[in-house]
Amino acid sequence: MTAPAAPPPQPRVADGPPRTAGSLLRRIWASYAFRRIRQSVFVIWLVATITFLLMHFMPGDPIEIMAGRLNSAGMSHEQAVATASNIIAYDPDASVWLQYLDFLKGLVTFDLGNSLTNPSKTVFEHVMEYLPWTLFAVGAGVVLAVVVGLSVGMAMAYRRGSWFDHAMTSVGSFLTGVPNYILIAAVIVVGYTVLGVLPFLDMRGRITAGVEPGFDPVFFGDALFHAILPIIAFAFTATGSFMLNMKAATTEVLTEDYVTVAQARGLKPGRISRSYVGRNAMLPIIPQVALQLGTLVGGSIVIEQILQYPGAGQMLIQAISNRDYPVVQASVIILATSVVIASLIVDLFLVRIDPRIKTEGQDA
Amino acid sequence: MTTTLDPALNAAITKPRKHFRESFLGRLWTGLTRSPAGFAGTVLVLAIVLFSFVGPLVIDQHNPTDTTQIWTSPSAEHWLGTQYEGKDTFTILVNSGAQPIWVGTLAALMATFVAVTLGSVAGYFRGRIDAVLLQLTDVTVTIPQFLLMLAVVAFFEDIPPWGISIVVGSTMWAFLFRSIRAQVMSLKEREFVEAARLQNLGASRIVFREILPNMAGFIFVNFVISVNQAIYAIVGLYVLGLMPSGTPNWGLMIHQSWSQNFYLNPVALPFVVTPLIMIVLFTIGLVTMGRGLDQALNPRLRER
Amino acid sequence: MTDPILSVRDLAIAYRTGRKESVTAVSGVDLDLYEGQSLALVGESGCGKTTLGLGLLRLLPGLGEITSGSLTYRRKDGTRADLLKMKKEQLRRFRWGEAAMVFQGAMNAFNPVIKIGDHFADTLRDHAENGKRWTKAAVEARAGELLETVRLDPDRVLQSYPHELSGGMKQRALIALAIALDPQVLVLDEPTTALDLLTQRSIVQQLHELRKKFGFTMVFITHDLGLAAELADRVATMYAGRIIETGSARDIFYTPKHPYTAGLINAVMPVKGERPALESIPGYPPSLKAMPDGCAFNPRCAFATEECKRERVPLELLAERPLAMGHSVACVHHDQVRLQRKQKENANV
Amino acid sequence: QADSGDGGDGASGKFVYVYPFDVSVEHYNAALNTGVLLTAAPVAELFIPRCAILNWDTLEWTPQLAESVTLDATTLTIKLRSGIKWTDGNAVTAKDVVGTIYLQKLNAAQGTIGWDQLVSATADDDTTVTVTYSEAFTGVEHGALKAQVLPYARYGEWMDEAQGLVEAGEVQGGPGQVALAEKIAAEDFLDEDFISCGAYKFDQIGETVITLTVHEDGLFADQVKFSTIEVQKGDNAASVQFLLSSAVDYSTQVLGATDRSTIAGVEGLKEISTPGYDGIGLMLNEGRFPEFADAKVRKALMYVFDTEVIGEIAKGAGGYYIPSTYSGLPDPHAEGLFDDVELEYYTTDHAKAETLLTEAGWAKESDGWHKPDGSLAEYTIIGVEGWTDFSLTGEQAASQLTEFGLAVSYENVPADNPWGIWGAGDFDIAVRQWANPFVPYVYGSWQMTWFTDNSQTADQPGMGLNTAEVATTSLGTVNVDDLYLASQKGTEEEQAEANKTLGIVFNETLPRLPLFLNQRVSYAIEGERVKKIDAGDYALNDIYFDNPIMVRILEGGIEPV
Amino acid sequence: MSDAPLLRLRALEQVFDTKKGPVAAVGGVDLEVKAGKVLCLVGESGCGKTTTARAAAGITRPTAGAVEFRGKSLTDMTPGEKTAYRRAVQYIHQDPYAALNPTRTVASTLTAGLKRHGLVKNRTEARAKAAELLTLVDLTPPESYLDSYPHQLSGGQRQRVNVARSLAMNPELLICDESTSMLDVSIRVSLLNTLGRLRDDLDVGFLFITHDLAVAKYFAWDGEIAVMYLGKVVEHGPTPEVIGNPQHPYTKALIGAVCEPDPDLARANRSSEQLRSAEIPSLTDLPAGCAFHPRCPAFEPGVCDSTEPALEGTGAAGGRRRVACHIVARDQRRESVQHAQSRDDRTLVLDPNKSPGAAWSA
Ligand SMILES: Nc1ncnc2c1ncn2[C@@H]1O[C@H](COP(=O)(O)OP(=O)(O)OP(=O)(O)O)[C@@H](O)[C@H]1O
Ligand SMILES: Nc1ncnc2c1ncn2[C@@H]1O[C@H](COP(=O)(O)OP(=O)(O)OP(=O)(O)O)[C@@H](O)[C@H]1O
Ligand SMILES: [Mg+2]
Ligand SMILES: [Mg+2]
Ligand code: NI
Repeated sequence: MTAPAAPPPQPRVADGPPRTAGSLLRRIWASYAFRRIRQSVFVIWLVATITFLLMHFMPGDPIEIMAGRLNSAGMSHEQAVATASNIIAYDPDASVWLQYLDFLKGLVTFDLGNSLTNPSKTVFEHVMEYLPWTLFAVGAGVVLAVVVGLSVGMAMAYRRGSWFDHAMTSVGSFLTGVPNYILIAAVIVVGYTVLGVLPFLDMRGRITAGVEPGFDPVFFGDALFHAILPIIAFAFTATGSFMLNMKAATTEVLTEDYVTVAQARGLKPGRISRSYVGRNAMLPIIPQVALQLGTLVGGSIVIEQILQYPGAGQMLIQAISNRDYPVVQASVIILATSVVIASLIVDLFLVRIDPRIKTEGQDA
Repeated sequence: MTTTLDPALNAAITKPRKHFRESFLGRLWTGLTRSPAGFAGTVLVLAIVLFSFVGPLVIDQHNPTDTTQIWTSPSAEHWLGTQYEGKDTFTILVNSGAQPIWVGTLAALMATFVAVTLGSVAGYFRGRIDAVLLQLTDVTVTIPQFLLMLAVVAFFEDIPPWGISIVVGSTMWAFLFRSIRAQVMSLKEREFVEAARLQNLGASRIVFREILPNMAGFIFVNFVISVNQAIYAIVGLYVLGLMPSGTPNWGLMIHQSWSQNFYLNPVALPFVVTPLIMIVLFTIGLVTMGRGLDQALNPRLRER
Repeated sequence: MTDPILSVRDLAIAYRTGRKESVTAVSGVDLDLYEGQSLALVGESGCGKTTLGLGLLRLLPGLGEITSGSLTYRRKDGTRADLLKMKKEQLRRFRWGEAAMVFQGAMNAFNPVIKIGDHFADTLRDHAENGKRWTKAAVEARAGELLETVRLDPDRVLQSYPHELSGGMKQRALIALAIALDPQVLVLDEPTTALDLLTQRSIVQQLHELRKKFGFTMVFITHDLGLAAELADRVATMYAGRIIETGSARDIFYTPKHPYTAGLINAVMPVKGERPALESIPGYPPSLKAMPDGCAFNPRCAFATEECKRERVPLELLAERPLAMGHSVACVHHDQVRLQRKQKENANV
Repeated sequence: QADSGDGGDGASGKFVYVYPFDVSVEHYNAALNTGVLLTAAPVAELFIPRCAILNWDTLEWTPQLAESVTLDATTLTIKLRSGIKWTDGNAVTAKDVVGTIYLQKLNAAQGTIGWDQLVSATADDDTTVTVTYSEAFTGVEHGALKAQVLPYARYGEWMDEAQGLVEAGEVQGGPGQVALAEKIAAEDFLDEDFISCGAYKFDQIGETVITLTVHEDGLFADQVKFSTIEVQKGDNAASVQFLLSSAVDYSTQVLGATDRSTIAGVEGLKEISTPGYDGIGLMLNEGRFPEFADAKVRKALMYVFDTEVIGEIAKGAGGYYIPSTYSGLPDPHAEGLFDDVELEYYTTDHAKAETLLTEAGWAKESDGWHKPDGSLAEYTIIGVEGWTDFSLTGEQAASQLTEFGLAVSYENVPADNPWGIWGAGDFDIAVRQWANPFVPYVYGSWQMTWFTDNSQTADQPGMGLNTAEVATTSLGTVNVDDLYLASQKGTEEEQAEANKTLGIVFNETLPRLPLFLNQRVSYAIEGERVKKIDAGDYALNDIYFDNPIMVRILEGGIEPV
Repeated sequence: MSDAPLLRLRALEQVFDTKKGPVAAVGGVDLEVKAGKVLCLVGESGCGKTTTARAAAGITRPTAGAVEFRGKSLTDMTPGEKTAYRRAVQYIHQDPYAALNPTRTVASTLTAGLKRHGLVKNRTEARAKAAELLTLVDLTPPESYLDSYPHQLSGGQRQRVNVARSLAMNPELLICDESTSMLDVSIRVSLLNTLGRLRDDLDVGFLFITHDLAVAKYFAWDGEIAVMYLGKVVEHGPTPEVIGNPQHPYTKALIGAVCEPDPDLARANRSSEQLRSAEIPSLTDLPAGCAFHPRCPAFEPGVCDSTEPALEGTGAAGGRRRVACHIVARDQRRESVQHAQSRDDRTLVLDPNKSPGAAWSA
């Protein structure tokens, strides 16, 4: 046995590739971003156009609708039409194409005009009267769902096969399966009609009589009181799917070698479940959270109808039945844009917490 | 190599070709019946389907308005009491299931069919069709489902039920399309597909005989889920009061309960709750059935 | 050197596969690990090597459990501990502090979302003696030292995410991490399988050096007999969940006594020298769910007799050697077993 | 709006009313006819008064802002009360009234009685307004007297512009009017206080509750007995809940039968029934189905219905009544008119229906009734989704016809645009109102019966009635268009004659199948905050258009406990 | 058996466009496979073995160079010839399970191609043929496998089914990409023996890819070995020559790194030479000159890092040996000049009992 020869000095690994290509990379990256943005804009345009066409091909124009309503509320037919056309700045005889061009111009200049039925407000002002309430409820619902869903989901994965897991899996699939509006309707029937413990009628609307909006706890408490049912309703489906997905993700992560290794390393259980299991299991959930936000806002229509919560969903349905074109278009565009932006934000956020994507992104 | 028939090989030739248990239907059947959950789900679904489709043939359809019988409590004669017109609530409930179920199933069938065909084509051939279809799904996904349905429903004022199926189906295909496409794309890269290509088996055979059977479980489970979702979309349209309503159905009952405040009135409880219960039961049935199927058909769970 | 550092008696491990079903992946294992020794666990895929390795550290996944047997361990301070009776916290301290494991497929041993440096920090902090606080600088110093011993550049590696390192670098970093708490026992489960030949070589080299430097006891799991020959003082062959032969490396490689071990060695292709005609063991390993009666190897065994089909013999000590190097085999026909190929008779002392 | 003083002599207590307002879309621009804060609600009488209110029983004017009103053929003289002030401190003067009248005149549709004939309005002095009309018409003064008077201080600029335009001959739809309308529509005054001159003024405007307090210089501020009027936001469901908990004193929400049974036991609940001046009937599309043009067929259908059951289902007990004349007129209007003629009275009589159909050439076969041309008669009745009484009526009517052997199904159309559907003639049979609560004169009913939803243009064929030539058995062919005109113009005798003829024509030809008449039911709770609530002399008033309870509050006839 | 090569790769190049830049996975490979002969391609992971094989099988189209089958370039083939080529050249994947459709039985997997190409007349015949194929790959009795699904078979059995499937096409050339590396040692030997029988009995040529030198040596003993490094063949020659007397430093390192299943030999080996660097250069950023020079123990500045060595014949083994190394080439020249002189101490000869490191550390 010969003495081992002194190993030749191991060359230290250089500090990554030379950075000279940096500006080029950045340019490529920029162009990738550009492509994404261009694609998103295209989608938004298409969505806007489809909405425009859908709305304009719906029978009845805003004047006719308002006139009909005034008519059945007491005005003579002629007077109703006159009143409606006094209020609504809409020319039913204008060509759809001219209107479309106008609309496109509005899109480009971010000025979609005023609400037809409420002409003193721009559509954005109009939408903003409602949207925040829905966003509040949906946001709180999703936060609730994330907190409950992720923790329960993780607990399920940890106790896979236990009665807790079985029970929660059933609950989860039940929540995901049954539409949230049915669930919340059932909650109301049981809580209000049968048991009489849920002050449902007081909970309708946004705030209670006499409470004035402002930055004070009374207002927030009251707003929360009114939003509780919507929040729960929005949380229902999301909680179920987060639970199940989190369980699946955690189960998968739990089989990953690095978790076994972490256990073998004798790390404290809390640390393992936090920075080894939790962090990795959450990665696939995050895009779903964004997706849920979009779906929930889109699906707020029925919930708000059932719960009598005057948010974006109610506004949208109102605007559609009034044929308030600008408002509908604006809402859809806002919705579409926020879905697109949400997915962008998720991408960025994922980069922050998943280092693997970052390098891919840079390479991309 | 010649194909002279070695007598020893005769034994091999005469062997049965395929066991029922190993066929897709067989696996479907075992999947549904083996696990208690899958079995229970299937029974539940079948029960509600029977209730809604056979029930109307069995029970007395004569259900007259009777102003002396408005909102009576459940009794031997009226199992679920009567409703606001004095009609028998149970009879109404029996008649209310068929439409949502068949319309939902039809919608899911159409969505699944479109998604599977387009998804396989897009995933397998990629290229321009894929780009176009993908963009289309982007758009479909971004437009709020209810807006689309609402506009179409308003446009065709008295839309027939199958028309609703089309509308609902067309809002649902996109998600399914994407997952099918993704699956096809990943399956396409699998080595057995490459092996089939190397044997020149032909694109259509590869897509439909090599790739799709591997997704059969996935497709079927998704179909079950789609039925569920389609029913909700339809019921949702009714709940919103956007549908021309003639035939009784669950959604209409819920709509009436809400728009006419029946839910405030304890006497009206059977009328208010039963459609909710039916929907919830049907969902539980479909979901557990789906889970049972998933376990039976998901290759990942099966391979072990 | 008479008191084994790790002593396994009649160990059985089962995996639950259904509500009431389970498969026994490892059964009746007796094994003594002596200080400073390096033991190779060899056998075909699925024979229970990993399961046994995990069992030694009580690291079995959720569905696996030790169904019988005993597992005792001699601590650094000389006291003996029953691993199966350890409480959670004790067990946690035992792991990595006393016995560390380098896993099969080290590619995934690191949490992809945290830096290598943080892995070191986590380990050091969670095993800190009472009151000791690992500051960032202290962690860096210690980790740097460890990485240097496996010839990695600490400055870069500590700041890297796992995916930024090559497979070999990751494997080395994991080995560095494994010795961070100066464990007595190191279990290595196929540490080089996924690596290239040249990388594999350099890791083997490094293991030799580390062992020389730190003197830990080593259990080396592999299906590659070459590696076993390279690294092991003692070899244990596993078949269908049992250890069927143990002995010094030379005993096993030059005079295997179990037909399966012999078959395995017969099937190994040497690179150097002439091309021998190789023979495979006929048939396939049994499924855990359908174990043959008697000796599990009997359906594939050329020497199998009725007796083999009926009864399974326990490990029997053959050659009287120092306690740590005894040669035992579980086969009644061990005296008939010969290597087909003439194996370097000159070396066969 | 700081001072919420105690108002008139010893005004105290609170009167709570419930109304479904939505402040997020409402504005404070009273010159716009819709969407103004509460101005379309019955409670508007309390803060934004008119010159006079009509007593529907006597058809006489009860002066409000006016001290007196006199109509002398074509000259209307309005004498305003003095001493009444706007909430901004200005006195209410003739200028305000005149300006309001011009704004209304300009924006009124052409062909509207009362505005078309209006020639000028002048302020003779601070309290006297003279309105001149070109022609004498029944109810010509209605528009001017019932306009909600707006403050010149705020709307003066538009008023003047409107006056200028009217004087220049501009009419609704002309360029000047459109420009002005747009200008008006673009203003919401949300940043400013609402200026009113009623007994009450806005105190707090919240999302769900609006409170009014006594406006001391306002009209009748000295008479009213409540210091606060509270308007709770609430739809039907909320009204039920409020009533159940005695949280409101008065609700004009139309509640369904279920709701009514829910609240029946509430202590102190009082149902105030007033005639609705309208009813629900069926509209047959003659344009689509020529067989409907045969009066025998219409009569036959009418004999099929059990209108009691339909009314019971659709409206519940107390919510409807069966017309006694089937003349097309709501009963209070028909009183005495048909004393000397025998009108056909339609009660359920299937035998008669069969005879009539057979006479019309129809035949009953195993699958149902076949039309004279041999084809099976199949129809769909449409109601409106969410308009509960409509849909229930339609459903009942369809099932009764089906029971009779006609293949009739029922369907709801979405509520967003039923007018479009009716106007376009896109139906077989539609549930629709008949008679008219909005115009308290007889001719209003004829308008509804023959002309509304019957545009007779190519793209809006409506019901397809040919009103120029209506064939009757007793009167031969009559021209309903001419008769309708005569019912509004001319001497009282001429009008009465025309109305009588039209009533007979209606009874014989049934241009609508009148099923029942609405009874307006509103709900009050006595004893909680309010001593006693009753409509007094105004029992026949419509609750929406000249709400009796509001008039009584202004008169001081309703007081706190 | 004719001398004309069955398959010839001519200056085969495959460059992938990736986001990091072009990746020259294969940079000019010249190789040929003869009927009934084995060409074994060995090398480290990522050196381009699979890429070469896939180009040879016609799965991918090379970016430069040509794949010739029986002297005809793939790009010049008529559709008919192409079909014939597809049938004659079969590819066997590494992962025996992934290459089988989990939803099809063995019989249906085996007969799909037969039916499609009209090689059988009816079902019975197809089944008979399938049974015959299974016998050919030692899966007997065939009837116990015909109706099995892949998940019911063990790894070795699955790989045999894969082989049987390719045999169904009556192939002349089998391309095996690491086809045995997923299998256990004992099973590996038996499969290799089966393949060897096919080679000898059916005269099938093999392009056999492995990273395991022992397997290469065992299977290609009568054939040739080509050693690849970073997309290039660095050494090529008859198997016994290359294994027994490697010339290129890379080949030497590879052989030196093998762990022999022999404890004594292993002990002797322990102090073997270290490469200068453990890191394999990235394909996107190949070093100038000889791609191996940053790791090469025989590296000479100014020579190895300036020009790329060509794959030249060394004259040994009847001219069938080729090596791409400046140093070897130089020594060769020197040797031919100083014919009678003793060997330069830099000459690299491997004594099986002596660690190569000992030689190099001089
Ligand atoms: N979680 C599990 N559930 C059920 N069976 C398992 C599980 N893990 C392993 N097994 C089974 O236990 C047996 C032993 O597995 P183990 O991983 O210990 O084998 P191994 O010798 O390490 O194989 P390899 O060489 O492939 O790593 C195998 O038959 C395997 O199928
Ligand atoms: N489609 C592709 N696009 C980009 N790069 C590729 C592609 N396929 C292979 N490569 C790259 O080409 C190089 C050679 O790959 P190849 O798979 O041929 O190596 P190999 O020798 O077969 O390796 P292994 O032993 O790991 O199978 C690798 O660096 C790989 O990353
Ligand atoms: Mg293992
Ligand atoms: Mg490869
Ligand atoms: Ni290997």
